[in-house]
Amino acid sequence: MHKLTIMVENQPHEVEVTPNRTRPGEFTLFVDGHPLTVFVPDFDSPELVDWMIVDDRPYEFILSPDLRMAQIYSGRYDILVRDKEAGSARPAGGDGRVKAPIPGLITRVSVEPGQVVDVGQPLLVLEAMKMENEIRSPVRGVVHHLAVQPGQTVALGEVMVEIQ
Amino acid sequence: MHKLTIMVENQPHEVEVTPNRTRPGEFTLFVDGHPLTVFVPDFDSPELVDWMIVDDRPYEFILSPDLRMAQIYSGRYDILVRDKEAGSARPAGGDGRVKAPIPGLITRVSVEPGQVVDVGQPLLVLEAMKMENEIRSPVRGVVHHLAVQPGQTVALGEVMVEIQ
Amino acid sequence: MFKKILIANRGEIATRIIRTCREMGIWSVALYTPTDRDSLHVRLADEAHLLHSPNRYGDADEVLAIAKAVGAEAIHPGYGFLAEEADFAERCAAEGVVFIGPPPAVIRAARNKMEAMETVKRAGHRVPIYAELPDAYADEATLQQAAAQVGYPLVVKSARGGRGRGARVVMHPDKLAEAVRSARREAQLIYGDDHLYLERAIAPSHYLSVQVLADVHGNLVHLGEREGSLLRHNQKLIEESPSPALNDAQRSELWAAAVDIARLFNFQNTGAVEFLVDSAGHFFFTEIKARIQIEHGVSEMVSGVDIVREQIRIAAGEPLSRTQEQIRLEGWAMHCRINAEDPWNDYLPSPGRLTRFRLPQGPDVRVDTYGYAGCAIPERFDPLLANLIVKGDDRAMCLSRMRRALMEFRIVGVQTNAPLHKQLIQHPAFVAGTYDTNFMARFRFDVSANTNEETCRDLVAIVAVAYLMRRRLDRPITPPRFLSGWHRSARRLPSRWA
Amino acid sequence: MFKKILIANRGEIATRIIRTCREMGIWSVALYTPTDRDSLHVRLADEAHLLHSPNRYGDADEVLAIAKAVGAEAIHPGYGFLAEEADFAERCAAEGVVFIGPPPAVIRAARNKMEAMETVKRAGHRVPIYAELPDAYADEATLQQAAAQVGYPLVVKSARGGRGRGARVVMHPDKLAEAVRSARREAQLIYGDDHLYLERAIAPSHYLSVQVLADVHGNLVHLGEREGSLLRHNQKLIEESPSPALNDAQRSELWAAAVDIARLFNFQNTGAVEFLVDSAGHFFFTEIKARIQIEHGVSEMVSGVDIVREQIRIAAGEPLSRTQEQIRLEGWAMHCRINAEDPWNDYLPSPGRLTRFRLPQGPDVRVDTYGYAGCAIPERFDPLLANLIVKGDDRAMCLSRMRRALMEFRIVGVQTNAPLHKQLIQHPAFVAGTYDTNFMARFRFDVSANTNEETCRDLVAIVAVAYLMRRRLDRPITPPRFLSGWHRSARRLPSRWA
Repeated sequence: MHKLTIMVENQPHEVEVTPNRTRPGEFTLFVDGHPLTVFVPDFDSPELVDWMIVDDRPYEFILSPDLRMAQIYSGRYDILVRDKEAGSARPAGGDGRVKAPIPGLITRVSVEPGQVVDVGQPLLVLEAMKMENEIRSPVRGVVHHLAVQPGQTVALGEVMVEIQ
Repeated sequence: MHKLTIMVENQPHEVEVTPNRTRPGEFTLFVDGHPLTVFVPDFDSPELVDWMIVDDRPYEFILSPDLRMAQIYSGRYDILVRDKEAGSARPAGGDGRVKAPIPGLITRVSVEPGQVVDVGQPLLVLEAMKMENEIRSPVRGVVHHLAVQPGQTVALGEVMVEIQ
Repeated sequence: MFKKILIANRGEIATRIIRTCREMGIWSVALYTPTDRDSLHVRLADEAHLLHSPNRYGDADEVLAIAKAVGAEAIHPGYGFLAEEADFAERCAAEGVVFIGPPPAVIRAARNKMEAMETVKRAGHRVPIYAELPDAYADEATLQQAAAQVGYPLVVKSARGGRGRGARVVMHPDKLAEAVRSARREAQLIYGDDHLYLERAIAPSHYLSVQVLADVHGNLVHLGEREGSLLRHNQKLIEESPSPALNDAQRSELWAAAVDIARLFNFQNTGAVEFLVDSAGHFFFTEIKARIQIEHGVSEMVSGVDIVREQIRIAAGEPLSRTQEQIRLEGWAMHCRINAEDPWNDYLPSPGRLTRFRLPQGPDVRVDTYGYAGCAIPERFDPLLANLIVKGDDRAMCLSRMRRALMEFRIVGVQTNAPLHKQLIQHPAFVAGTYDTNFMARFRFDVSANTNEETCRDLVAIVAVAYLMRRRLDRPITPPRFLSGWHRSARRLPSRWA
Repeated sequence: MFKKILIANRGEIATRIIRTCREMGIWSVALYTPTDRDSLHVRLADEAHLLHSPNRYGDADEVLAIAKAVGAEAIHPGYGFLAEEADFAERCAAEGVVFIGPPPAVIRAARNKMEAMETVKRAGHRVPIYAELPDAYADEATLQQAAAQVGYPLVVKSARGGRGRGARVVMHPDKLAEAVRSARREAQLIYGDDHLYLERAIAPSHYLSVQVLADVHGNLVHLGEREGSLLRHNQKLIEESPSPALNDAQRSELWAAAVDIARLFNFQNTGAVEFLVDSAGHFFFTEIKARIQIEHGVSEMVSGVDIVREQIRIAAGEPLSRTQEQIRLEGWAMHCRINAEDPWNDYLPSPGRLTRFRLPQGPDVRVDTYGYAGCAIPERFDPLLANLIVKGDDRAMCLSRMRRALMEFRIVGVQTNAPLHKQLIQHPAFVAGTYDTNFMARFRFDVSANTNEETCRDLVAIVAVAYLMRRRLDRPITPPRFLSGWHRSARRLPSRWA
């Protein structure tokens, strides 16, 4: 089970999510205590996911890459996701070292040592295969060490930033 | 310059291609001695390429993955590409060893040692990231050594087949 | 008016019905099976419910249970599945849900083929000569006696069957018994009813349908005729309205007959009165279809009437929105049934994912489809992917518009029969409007490609460049630049924890 | 008839013209600039030529040179660029290429605003009071003298300008000189001509245009009026036909005036006679547009006439295909101009790549656009992405159809003003048809989202699942499963040579 706080137009909503193992793409949630079932029809092709069915109500949506904006037919919404796990305790598999997910060239560094960064905040841009990949912070914390600078190439798995 | 023989509906056509450096996506060709200019509008996004402009004539097309079939408005055509470089002399960078382009699982092997294979002929299927990747022969030759069998996993760069 | 309608169907007809519901301010409830979850009707509906029954959209129990559970006041059955099922219409009435279609008695009368022909014959209209087979298991003598009433050549037909399905043509008495046996087996299989009858075979030159609308207040109108003589495996490929085969006198006669026949059945809601035309130009009533048809868009374009809207209004007890005098049939409309099937490969179904799907646009071009770019097309019994319908001032303009629309319609990911339609509509007999039901028997899809010199050279150039670009792309992973809903111009990857 | 037409334009109007050319069996020659190479008109054309001039589609020399080189017999200028350029039309004639539009003399007469008003006034039609400024550099006394003829409030206008552009409203004599100076600068900048005139300001309640068609044989017809009173920054957002502001008597009067005025100009080809309506309900002729307009589809839908087809026929010397009596104006049509601009962000242009682009379908819905899924939308001066046009039996049906079409139109990758249109067409004054030109001044786009409880909860659930799926996707390379034209269900990778 995963607990999140999601702000919609500055109103907080408490969410608990349990993946449903009986049907792929089906999730059981409690939103502010209300049970909801979400079905993701394109669960097997995540890059196609632009709609979901919530309690038998289909929604086509547009979500910004940083999950700060959501658009559905009834309007455009300011969103903020707070992951209680990621934000408080250390995630199970991590140690705060942000490693290069692909070999490439650092084209931009957006943070400085000592800076406080939020979940989802851009840290740097890693160019690889002619594409700019924005690397964002998966946790809230302080930039403890900055191992790279613009113009530098990094190998796969190389530590670029450490956040504590 | 690159020389190819391309069969269209069993009729051979001789092609010489010179990439044009002045405009990205522009190619100068001679087809059976006739000069033609081909412009690839989506040259920067190769995965989007589904049309080209040949001497100011736009064509939307569908090409089969193995380049054996082409469909344009005027019909569907049987195609065969023979790369004179790849087919005769050894290509500059190669030595006939077909290596795994991704780590994965061999799910099917379509050839046997001693078998003559043509350019583009399927050799085996390598499943990786939930996708089946058909590995085809880049040259015409004889299967000299078959290093893998179905069910076996291979590492990146591991030699799977040798063709001579 | 209803607040909520459940649509007991899938694909393009479900999307078609949802559109009209939405325009009428009615909440639409869609159903879907697991394999249909990509269909546009699921995305467009206000509610979408998963079906669990193996009978899919045809499971009366499940459909009614959902309708009751969600509070739907009416059910639109579309075509096929629960359309033309009198029992289902009756159950709906019993459970207080409005069935959008003719009343059960009308459906029964329409589906009882022999009784229907008898009624129509008695009213003075021409019907084929037929004879009942009171017992499908009758002995040879009884069979031959019935056949003698009809005469050879004859057709063995299912009493419940639609045009053609389950039918057997018999040219000679020797073959009768075997034809009856196999027709019986097939009728039992398809319709669950092995009741048969014999009908004198008429060599048809044309199949014509007249679209009718009738409300509960006794108003009944027609929307002109449709020509549907281009069939492949009993499926109409192209329809047009008006029919190029009729002169004005014949047309008036046909319309009058259709309205008269619909009245004989006390017809309500929408349907089509169907005729065949023999080589002498005589109309024979064959049946009355008690449901909306795939090709209804052709009649909508020439009449300007939204047939689904009328269906819903009629079911809600409202009067027809136009009188016969207010309906002006103008222009010429044509419908091409675009199937996901491969004309180069025996018309085998062509499932896959639509990677590109660009609809033709411009004046008087309409496409009704459940497909969209990114949608998976599963292998299904019915390969109908899209209804392409165009209208022009006259037949020539309509034809040139259809040709243009077919050129412009871009479908990548599955093979369709659009190339077949391109050849059909450019065939001299089709262009002249002189085609008849024998046309398809003589027509051969030309699998050979146009190999004029310039086209071939251009194609060679394209293939050469594509080949070289693929060589350039020869790397393990193709960059995933496009179409991820998550990204816009750049990927944003959260970093990984080691 | 022509065999080959060059289209000296881009975007949706170029695709629109190509479609009609193709239906008429005419070879279409498209032009494109490097940034427009993704536009659908390039893909659809029979030939496509790259423009090198910095003047883009407005470079008379390059356009004519290409037309001559490819053997085009006629040039369709669309709107803007070389449309309404009498010099260009004259050069075409001199070079033996047919200009598809009014003759040069008509274009000149139409563009000379004061002369046009004088002509129309002399024929007894109402025009605004105006006075020439013989010398734009006139001294204060001369200016005030001219202003006194007209009276305050007045508008300083460019003699060559279109409605609104370069105009300055002056409420008081004190402000006249400065207004003239700035209007002159702007007129010079926009039109290359600083000739000005003064016009008595009429508080307009409505802008109406009457579409006319005229052939070279003296036949002239109208296709009814369009209401275009919803403007933002001088750009019409929504148009409809007929106008909800007219009664039958006013409508007849307006049509008769438009036809009479078009005849005064010896009008040929297509154009629009434009009027403003004051608060007392009087029509004032303002100008005659000597070209096809973006919103022509509205008139096409109510009249059933393909205006581009008529344009081409007229240019080829053929007669109009219908007389006034044969033109029946039926139903109610509406046009929403879908711009790639962000209503939440000051309507800034929103360039990007269309990752999803699913057109609305169904009866009487038409979209003309140069976009398609995968197409890059560059940042341009004119953000017009698509013309969405629908028709219904009456205004209520038309409105509900437009609302449905806007809900169904799915555009991802750029932001559009579709949400603005959704709000506009549901505004009580718009629904009632009582809106006027002041409507947009009072209207505010509601940036706040619908926060009813169910919607918010559902949205929270969607975002939560999306967040978790992204976490699942936290891997270096997203699998490139979709949309590569090279692949179907499986990638096929040629092996690499080490």
